Amino acid sequence: MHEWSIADAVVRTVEDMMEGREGRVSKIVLGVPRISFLDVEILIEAFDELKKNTSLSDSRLEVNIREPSFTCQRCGFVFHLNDIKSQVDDLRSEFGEEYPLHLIPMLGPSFLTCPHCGSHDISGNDDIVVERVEIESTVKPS
Amino acid sequence: MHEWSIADAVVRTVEDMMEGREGRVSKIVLGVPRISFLDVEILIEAFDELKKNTSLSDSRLEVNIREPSFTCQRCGFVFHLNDIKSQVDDLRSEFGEEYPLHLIPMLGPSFLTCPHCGSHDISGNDDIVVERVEIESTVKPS
Amino acid sequence: MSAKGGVGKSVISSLLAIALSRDHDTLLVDLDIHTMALPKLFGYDGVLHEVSKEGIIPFRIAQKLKLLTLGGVVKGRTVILPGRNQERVMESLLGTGAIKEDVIVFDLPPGLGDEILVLEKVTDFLPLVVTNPSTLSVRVVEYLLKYLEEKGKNPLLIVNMSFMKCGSEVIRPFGSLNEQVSRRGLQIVELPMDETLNRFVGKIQEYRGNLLDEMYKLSSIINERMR
Amino acid sequence: MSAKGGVGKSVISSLLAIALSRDHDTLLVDLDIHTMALPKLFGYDGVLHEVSKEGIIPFRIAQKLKLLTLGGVVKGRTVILPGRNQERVMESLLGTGAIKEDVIVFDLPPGLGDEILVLEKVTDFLPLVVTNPSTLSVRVVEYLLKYLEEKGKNPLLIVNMSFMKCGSEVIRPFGSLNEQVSRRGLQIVELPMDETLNRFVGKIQEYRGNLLDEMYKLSSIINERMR
Ligand SMILES: Nc1ncnc2c1ncn2[C@@H]1O[C@H](COP(=O)(O)OP(=O)(O)O)[C@@H](O)[C@H]1O
Ligand SMILES: Nc1ncnc2c1ncn2[C@@H]1O[C@H](COP(=O)(O)OP(=O)(O)O)[C@@H](O)[C@H]1O
Ligand SMILES: [Mg+2]
Ligand SMILES: [Mg+2]
Ligand SMILES: [Mg+2]
Ligand SMILES: [Mg+2]
Ligand code: NI
Ligand code: NI
Ligand SMILES: [Zn+2]
Ligand SMILES: [Zn+2]
Repeated sequence: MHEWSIADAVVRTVEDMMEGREGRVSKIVLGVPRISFLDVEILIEAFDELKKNTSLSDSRLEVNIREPSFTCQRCGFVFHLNDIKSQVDDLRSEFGEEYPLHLIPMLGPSFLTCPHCGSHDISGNDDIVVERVEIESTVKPS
Repeated sequence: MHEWSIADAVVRTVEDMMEGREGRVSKIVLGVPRISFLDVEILIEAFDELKKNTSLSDSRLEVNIREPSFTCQRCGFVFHLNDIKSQVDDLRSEFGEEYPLHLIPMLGPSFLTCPHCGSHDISGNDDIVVERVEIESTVKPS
Repeated sequence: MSAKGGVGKSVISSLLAIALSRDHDTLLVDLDIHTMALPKLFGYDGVLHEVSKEGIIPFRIAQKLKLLTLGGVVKGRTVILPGRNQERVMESLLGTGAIKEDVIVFDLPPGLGDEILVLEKVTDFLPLVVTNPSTLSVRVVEYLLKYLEEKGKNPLLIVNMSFMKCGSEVIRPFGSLNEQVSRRGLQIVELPMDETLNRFVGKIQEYRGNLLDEMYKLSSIINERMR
Repeated sequence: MSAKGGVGKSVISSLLAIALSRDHDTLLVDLDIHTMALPKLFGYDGVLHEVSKEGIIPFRIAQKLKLLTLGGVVKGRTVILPGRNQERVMESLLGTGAIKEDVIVFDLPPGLGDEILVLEKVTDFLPLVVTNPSTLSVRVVEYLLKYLEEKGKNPLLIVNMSFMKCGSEVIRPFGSLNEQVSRRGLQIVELPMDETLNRFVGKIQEYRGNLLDEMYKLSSIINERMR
């Protein structure tokens, strides 16, 4: 649901970045961790609506769903989303669509534990980040 | 001065890592941030003394002095040790040899500020870490 | 804010936000992601924020008073979190929250960690430093005052739990503020200890005791300063 | 430990370490890297640890009592530190410290951050959870109790600042402990409020008041538990 607010944040962030710079943005790549279960279609639809009448009106949003591997900082065990599927499923059925890791993916360690030793001290659950901004020079070849 | 305690920690850490594993350690590479001003010679001397009568007795310590670049998380400015030389010099003359970043390099952000915006929110001052352990298989080619 | 815990940051930011909301649209933001005292004080423990297109919708406590807290994202769950994630969790809460108010009151955790760095990143602010008069708390808070001075900030110092009535006498259970601090030239506000406060945990918006009167005075000082 | 600040973690760990050091070589470790209350309590504020071949040498407070603190590394400097660095700073302090004692008492900061994760990594431990009786503090501390239960730990609950004398009456300035906690089946120790404590900030090793007597009792309980 809050995909619209994310798209809004992307527009504002990239507009800020471009302030005082030459060129037009042609593409923005947004990295999104799989565990957030964000809806890519809504993200793009929202972006295409919100970019109107901004300097990003000609740009395209690409969403890159990332599958990070997790590392337990206590025992060193490396694991993937698959290995903690039941933990994630329980959480989603408890909280519903707007579950904590959907709203704030970096909360991962509070809700997930290492499948090997049970520690909460796990890293690798990535954040939502603008990974790349492609800029087209406005200078025409003469 | 406390290089001996670091060498001791390296010996214990690598011995723990090797527990139950095959092979003999031939080389250990220790990454040390330049800003800690650790004495490489003493580190190696201490290691060569402390390795005696352990399973690491045939191994060699190599120290890799790293020159990390720092990034300000507030303004994005990227800088190097040279750009904050006067801050580091002041600190060393205030505290002497055992200055805080010598004992605990990860304290960097408490004592250093971004040369551009003055924020303490800087990252990149690396830690002391075992970067690599080279193992020689004990299985002889027949 | 305060480097020291348990000095009354959460209680005071709550009462202050209530006082400010008489005249301004006020948002109270809970940046103490481990403790989350604010939803407990206002009776929103275990309640989830609604989420809309605009993001996370703060709780509406009163006509002009809203509350945004991580408690509204995690329900009553324990938030145990490595330090490396704390900064981004706070930033995400602020970034995902639907914020439109004129005045924002931030309740910070104790310590000198990400919360201050995050605040510096997102906004200019007027620091209200809270302590009790005990020698130990004051010493700890002096670090923070020094840091704020270096940053060119001019904080208000709130000395909470300064005194209370014991029969007809006034006693000072945490001792008296030492002179070193008084000499710093800060604007200082002393607040009394009020034993009735404990009864309002869960419904602090209904509190009408004398701490609230003090908060109306404090809000005029703040209005002056913010001008 | 306690998720709540200002409940007396530092004072109690200091007095407890003093009591334990009658019979055991005891090391008190300050893991509250922002506040560093312990050197302030013992009068070592601004003093630097000596460093030898063995690493950082803890302060020798008494025959069998030593203190290791980040304060002894940074002198009186403000430690403002991003969360991402906190875990490794604590680990470095423990790793570089020359530690040989039989009993170690850890003083933790409030919150539920790295300090607990670091402790879990380096050692098995008996958790002493400190709170005051106020409804708010107890609610906050319940999170921590829940977490420790999940980890299979059986903490001791210390209810500090429970009561004090006002003339001939006994008053409870933070109210009474609610029943929900008493029902948890934990071993609970109630401690009084002592206004004389404030005079011993900087020389707490000289304190002889009734909190210390309580600490000798507490150390027998702990000795039992650690067996
Ligand atoms: N002026 C006061 N009089 C009485 N009790 C108070 C007062 N201020 C705070 N308290 C109580 O002290 C405890 C700590 O307050 P809190 O606001 O949670 O501190 P902090 O946010 O600094 O940790 C709470 O139990 C609170 O009810
Ligand atoms: N039993 C007590 N009686 C009187 N004052 C106390 C008592 N316990 C703690 N204090 C005071 O309360 C304040 C907070 O104690 P402290 O040990 O620093 O708490 P924490 O470490 O939990 O933040 C200090 O000023 C301390 O002197
Ligand atoms: Mg609080
Ligand atoms: Mg923090
Ligand atoms: Mg403390
Ligand atoms: Mg922390
Ligand atoms: Ni949503
Ligand atoms: Ni040294
Ligand atoms: Zn693990
Ligand atoms: Zn900067």
